[in-house]
Amino acid sequence: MHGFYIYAITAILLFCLGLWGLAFHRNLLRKIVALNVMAGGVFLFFISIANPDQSGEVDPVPQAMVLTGIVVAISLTAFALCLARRIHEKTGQNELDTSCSIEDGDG
Amino acid sequence: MESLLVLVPLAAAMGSFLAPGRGIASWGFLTSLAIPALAAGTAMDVYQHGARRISLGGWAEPLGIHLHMDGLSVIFLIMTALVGALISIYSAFFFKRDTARHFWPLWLLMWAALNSLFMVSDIFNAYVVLELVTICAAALAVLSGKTESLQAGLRYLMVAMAGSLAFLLGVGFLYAETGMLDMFMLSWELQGGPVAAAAFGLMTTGLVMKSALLPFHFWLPPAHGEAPAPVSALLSALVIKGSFFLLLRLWVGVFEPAGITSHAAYVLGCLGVLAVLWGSYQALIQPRLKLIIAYSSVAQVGYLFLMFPLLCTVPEAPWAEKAWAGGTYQAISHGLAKAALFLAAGNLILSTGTDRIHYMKNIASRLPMTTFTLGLAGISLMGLPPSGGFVAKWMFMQAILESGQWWWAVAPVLGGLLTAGYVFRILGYAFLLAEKEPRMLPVPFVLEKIPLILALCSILIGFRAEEIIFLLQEHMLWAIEVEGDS
Amino acid sequence: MNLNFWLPLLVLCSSLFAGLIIFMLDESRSRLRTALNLFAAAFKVVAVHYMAYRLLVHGEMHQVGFSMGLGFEFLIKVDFLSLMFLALSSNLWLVTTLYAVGYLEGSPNRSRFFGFFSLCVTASTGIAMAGNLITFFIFYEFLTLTTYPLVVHRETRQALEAGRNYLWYTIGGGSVLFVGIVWLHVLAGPFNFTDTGVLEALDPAHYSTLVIIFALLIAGLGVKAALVPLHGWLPVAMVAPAPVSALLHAVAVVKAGAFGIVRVVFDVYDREFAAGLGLLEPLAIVAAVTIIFGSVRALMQTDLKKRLAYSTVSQVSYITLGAAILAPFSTVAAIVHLVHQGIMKITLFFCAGNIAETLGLHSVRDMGGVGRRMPVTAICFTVAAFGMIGVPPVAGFVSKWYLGLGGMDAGLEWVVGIMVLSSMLNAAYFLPVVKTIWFKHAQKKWRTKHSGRFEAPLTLLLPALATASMSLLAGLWAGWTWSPLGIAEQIAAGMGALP
Amino acid sequence: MIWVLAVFFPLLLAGLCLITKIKDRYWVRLAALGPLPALGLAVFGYDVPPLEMPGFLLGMHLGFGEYGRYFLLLMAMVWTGAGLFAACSMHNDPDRRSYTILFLLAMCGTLGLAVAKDVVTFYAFFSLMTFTAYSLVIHNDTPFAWKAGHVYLVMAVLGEGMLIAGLMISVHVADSVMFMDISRAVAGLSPAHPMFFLLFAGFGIKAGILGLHYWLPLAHPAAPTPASAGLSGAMIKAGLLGWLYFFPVNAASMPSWGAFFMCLGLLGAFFGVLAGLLEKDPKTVLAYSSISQMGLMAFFLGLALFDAGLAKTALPGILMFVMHHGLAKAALFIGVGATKYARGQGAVTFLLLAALALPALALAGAPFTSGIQVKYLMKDLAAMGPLHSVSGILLPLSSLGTALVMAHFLYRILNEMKSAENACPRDQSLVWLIMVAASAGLPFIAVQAFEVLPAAWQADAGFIWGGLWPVLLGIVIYPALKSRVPLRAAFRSWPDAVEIMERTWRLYFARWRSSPFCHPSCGQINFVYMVDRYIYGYKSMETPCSIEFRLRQWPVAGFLFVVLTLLLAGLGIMI
Repeated sequence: MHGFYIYAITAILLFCLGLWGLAFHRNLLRKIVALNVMAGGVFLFFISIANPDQSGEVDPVPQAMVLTGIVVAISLTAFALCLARRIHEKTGQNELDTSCSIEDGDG
Repeated sequence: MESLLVLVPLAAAMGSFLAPGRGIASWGFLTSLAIPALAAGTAMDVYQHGARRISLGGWAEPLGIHLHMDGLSVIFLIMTALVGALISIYSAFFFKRDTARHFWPLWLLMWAALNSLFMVSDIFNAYVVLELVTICAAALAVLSGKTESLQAGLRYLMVAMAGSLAFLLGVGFLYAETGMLDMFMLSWELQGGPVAAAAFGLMTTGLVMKSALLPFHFWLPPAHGEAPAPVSALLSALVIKGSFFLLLRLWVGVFEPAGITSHAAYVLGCLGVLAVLWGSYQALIQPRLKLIIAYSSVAQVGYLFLMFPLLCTVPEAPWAEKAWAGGTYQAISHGLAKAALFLAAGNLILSTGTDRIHYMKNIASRLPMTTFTLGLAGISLMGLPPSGGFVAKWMFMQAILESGQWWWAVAPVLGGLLTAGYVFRILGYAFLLAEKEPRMLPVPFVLEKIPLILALCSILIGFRAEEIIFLLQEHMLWAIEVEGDS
Repeated sequence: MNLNFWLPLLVLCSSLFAGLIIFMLDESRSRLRTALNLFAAAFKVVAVHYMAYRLLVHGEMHQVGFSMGLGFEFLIKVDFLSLMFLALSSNLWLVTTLYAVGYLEGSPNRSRFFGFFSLCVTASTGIAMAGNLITFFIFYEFLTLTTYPLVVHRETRQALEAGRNYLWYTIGGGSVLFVGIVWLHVLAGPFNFTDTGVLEALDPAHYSTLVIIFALLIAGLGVKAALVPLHGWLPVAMVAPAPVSALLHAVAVVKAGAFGIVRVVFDVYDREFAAGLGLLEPLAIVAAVTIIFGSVRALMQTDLKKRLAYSTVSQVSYITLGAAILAPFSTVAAIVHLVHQGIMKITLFFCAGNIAETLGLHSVRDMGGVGRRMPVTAICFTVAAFGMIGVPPVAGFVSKWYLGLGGMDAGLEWVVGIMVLSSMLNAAYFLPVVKTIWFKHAQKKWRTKHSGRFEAPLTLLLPALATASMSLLAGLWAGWTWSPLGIAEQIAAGMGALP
Repeated sequence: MIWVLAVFFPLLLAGLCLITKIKDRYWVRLAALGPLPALGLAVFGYDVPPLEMPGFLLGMHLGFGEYGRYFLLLMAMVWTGAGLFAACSMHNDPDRRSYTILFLLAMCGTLGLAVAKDVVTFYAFFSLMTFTAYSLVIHNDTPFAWKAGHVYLVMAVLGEGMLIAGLMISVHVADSVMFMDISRAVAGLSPAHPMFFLLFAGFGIKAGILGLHYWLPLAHPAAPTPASAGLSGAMIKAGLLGWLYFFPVNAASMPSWGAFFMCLGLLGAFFGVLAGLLEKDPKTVLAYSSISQMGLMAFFLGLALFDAGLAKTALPGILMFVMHHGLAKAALFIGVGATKYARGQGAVTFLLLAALALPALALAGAPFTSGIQVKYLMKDLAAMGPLHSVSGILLPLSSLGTALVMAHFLYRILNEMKSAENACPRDQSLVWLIMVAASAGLPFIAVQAFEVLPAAWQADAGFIWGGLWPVLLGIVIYPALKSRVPLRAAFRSWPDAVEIMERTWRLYFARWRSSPFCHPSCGQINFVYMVDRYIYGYKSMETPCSIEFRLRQWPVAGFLFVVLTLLLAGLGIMI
């Protein structure tokens, strides 16, 4: 039971860390990594609930889910990296543009 | 038949990916012929026999994948089929060769994912298909390859991914609490408590982010505004509805019976009202046509969230059926109308070569059909009779007044007014006489007709509300709980 | 499935289908379009009169209804009051179509114009025949939408501005009305205009809610009926072509609002009940304020059409005032003024349009000598203007007379004061126009486009002549059983007594 | 049918004149035919049954009633004369067509109101007369005519307003539109009932009662001669007729109103004399004389109203007065028109003056005229009525005043003739002489009609002297007055009420017109423009834009994510 909490709390901390990174890092690569940290946190949580009471029986369902989740996360990361590279190619920047989109009204 | 709904577009996606030749659009055509027929068949089935569950591959409850079919999913399926098919036909005439090569596999894959999302009964599978939808949608959004669209697409992707991860963490919490993933078993098993509440918060926020409800709407206007017209239509009409559908399922099916939602629903209601007002207001001041429509989506999504305080605060509320019907109707009619609007906007951009409404003068006499489409779709969005939007507004309004939570009425009333404001802002320029004859390209026949058909559909569903409401009321999610259990 | 079923549908569809076909017609096929228009209009007039004959003489009940699946019925039902509005709008549609054909001769986008024109009349026909509040609302909103393209028809910046104004106002009003209707529906369930005493049967605890609902309904309808302070769109909408103004002011829009108020007061709330709730007196006061305000504002206008617009603000509120006074005479006045105001105001707009079109004159000051150049138009204008002032034997007198008497019967003596004050203000802004037209001399050379045998194209002249004669005859033969007054008296005598 | 023909024949002629293309100069001549059916009806139709047309207006009732026949007779006679004169004098007028039409319409109005038996019909004809008369007033298109027309119109509209209010109240009180019921119902009303005030003023404007007479001395001279004859002979009597209908003359005593009428009437009588003496234009002199005479009629009416017992005798007197004054005044106006261009030379002048003098003498109450009949009757009644001591002095004085005004009038005419150049047209003179004859012949008919009247041709010396002395005195005094008393100088410093009112009105009106209240856009309440200012204003564009910008920042979004999650989870726990 004790171990479960360690894992679970670590998982949630990881999730929050990733979220923090996503929010506060401007560099795209860092953002993508932060997302992966979040994903890692979630997967860790799944792993932790597969065997909450440290007994011999391990629930296979969360593990299957983690496997699937990793696949999903990898593909998304790959795609995001692709996009980030294209943006870098086009603009030479590693950040997202956040300007106000309204130039003029028509009164 | 139900699995065909997923398999057909999936196969077509593969086909179009593997054979991206001259006839790539025929994959889309074939799918758009098949899916509406399949969806209609499923709908007839549900209409006559009630909701059903199907176990894929014969696996038993906890492990197998189940498809769940009730009135709600059927209605979303049909809406997706209709909108998807018409947009497919439009796209076949819209995209040039090289873009079509990317478009068709992505879109058909997304169609498959959407169809499965509407039938899914398992929250983890829901996560998977939702991610599938997301990745396809993000890829579609960057189809034009312009810098702005790339940035918008990436932002969308990251927000959606963060949302999905929150959802997934919530799934984990639920599984930790109950040890099961199936929504309908959860609805029996789940009790309140901190873990369930945390799962509730995470899942809701994740889905809210993906549905672009007010504070998280920032990714939507650029993503929808920069994409090519049919893609914007797909994103607005269908993709947002996917995550909203899931949210609705979870709230009504899982969290409401657990009694978690009764206070939190007000938060979503408030955000909905704010979204309606804010989105409409933003739409009112945007200079670009597609941004107007995109912000209009922000507003219309807000309407949908009014369902929650009406459905999930008081158990067994007598007005729940009306709110339920109203919200669903809003989702469908918005899907149809918004698709029509985006496609019509695509025509306008095609013809005038600009996205700025200042330059879209005198289109009323040059493109009367498109102007008419804008008007019709606008009517549905405004909720003027007789249209799908009106039915939604009527039902909503009744539920709101019956429930005594009259303050929600601000959204339909003021929102409708503001909607009229921006719709007629577009139409106003359409009627304005140009000082000098603007150069206008002709718009192909089909491209003009498809949005018109969509807009007409969004009007016409207002006339036959009876069947749809029957579908919703007689076969609502909770009506089959016993059957699902047995 | 007999004539009682088909006749209302025919009446409704005659203009609907005409409109849809006209949309599809090519711009250049003006002769076919005109023929179609006139045929549909004439057909409608005949159908309406046949229906009137069947209803009035044989007491046949015309009714069509089907369920919308939303807990209410889409009901079309013709009673006396419907008939009144129906006859007005169908007849005036015919003359206005004729007028519009002449007025828009050779201008662009006529297919669009006449298409929406027909749809607009369909909407007002639907409003007339609506059997319950929701059906009414559906047509009411339809009317809003179909008139917008007509208002912006000129495609200028002012036209656009006017259209925007019009829309914001009417859609806003529609939203408020919608809330009221839904609330009423929630409270009392679905009910039709002919069901009496539904609201009275409610739990008295709901009575305060009913007051709020009444305010919502009136505020919603008051936008179209141009009750002060909700009248702002009407003068701005003046930039529309003259036939559209005629339509807005006399046939459809403003009239629809006023008709709605009459319906709400008579058939939804029932006047005794409304009076018991203390609703009628505030309504009467609002109407009275509107009457005076509109007249005063009209006095300040130099543009003839603007003056007429404010005059409408004032005149239409007579209907509201009549509805808000609990006396048989004022009921008659409200109903009969629905018609009288229509035929008189449309005459004025036709004439103003004629003058503007033929001589290019808009300001009242420049209109000297018009009487000599265009005597028929000037005579029509004079007749209608005197009607507006309330000089017998033109129709307007009848309305005012009954309204004043009704006010006194109800113990509201101030109504007579309002009546007189308003008549004098009417005189103050109409008589100078009449004086200038007839007795002043032309100040400068006219920019005249027309050169023909008559003073103006016959299509412009005949409608004005027809409506002017109608307003004169409606006053002269007011005592006839089937005159507008006669029918209004029958309605007042047997309100809702019809099966 | 007879009624319709009699009343609407002028209308028919007007309609024909309007739509036919034949030379309009003939139509001017046909105008004289207008009143003939009415004349015939009034003379021969004493037993024609009243007409009821329920479909027409709000139910039209035509019939003689109590007073109708006399009024119809008078109006028809006056209009015949006016029409004949118009036929002779207007055929070269550039606007003769419209003049003819409006002349006929005004004629129709006066004829109709004389025989109307219900309120609505009465009012319809009354307003027809009122508004068409305006066009007659401004017909000459001179600045003076426009001014006169303006004053006339403003007062007429005010009058119509008060009238319609009063009529509505009366119908409400009586619950019937018939005059018969109304006169019965008003008898029971308190004299302070607002209806009386409204109707007094409404009809008073038309009747030119003192205080409401401003339009009269302007409008009558401004109009062309035939129209002046019609206005003065017929139209102002309509006001009196209205009073007769709506005050309970025969049915009840109303001392307060009676005394009020009497006082106001006497004041008006003297005011008219004084003001008339100050004027130069013969038509204006006549107009003031009309005010004076209407004052006397009001006095008469007041007597009848004061005491119902006197009414039986007073009513025929009033009717007689109406006819007497109408005919004489019409004859005088037509005379002015006929002699306007006449070159005065010797015998012709004398003859013309003599002919003019006849109706003038009648007005002054000379023996052997209708005037003396009225005067004697009035004197007898006044002696029985209240204030008999005062009125015993004032009535003869008013006769003297009338004589003076008439002398003044003849003097002014003489002056005019001196400066004239043309000969008097023969046909015009003929018409005029017919009118003079009608006026002179009135006593013979009148004695037949009203038995209370004394005969005009009595050989009784006292009777003759009673009529003669004011006239003689007037003739004697007038030259002295003219040369010795600088009347004009004495009264020039008196402010002219109309002038003052007009000046004040102009001042304030101009100020009002130029004030921001009168700008066409004042009071414009337009919510759309108000909302626009908020939506599209610079400030309101900035703030939302910056909010949107903030929301797009990742840290903000992350923060909101956490807040929403915690909020929802927290609320989820709270059950």
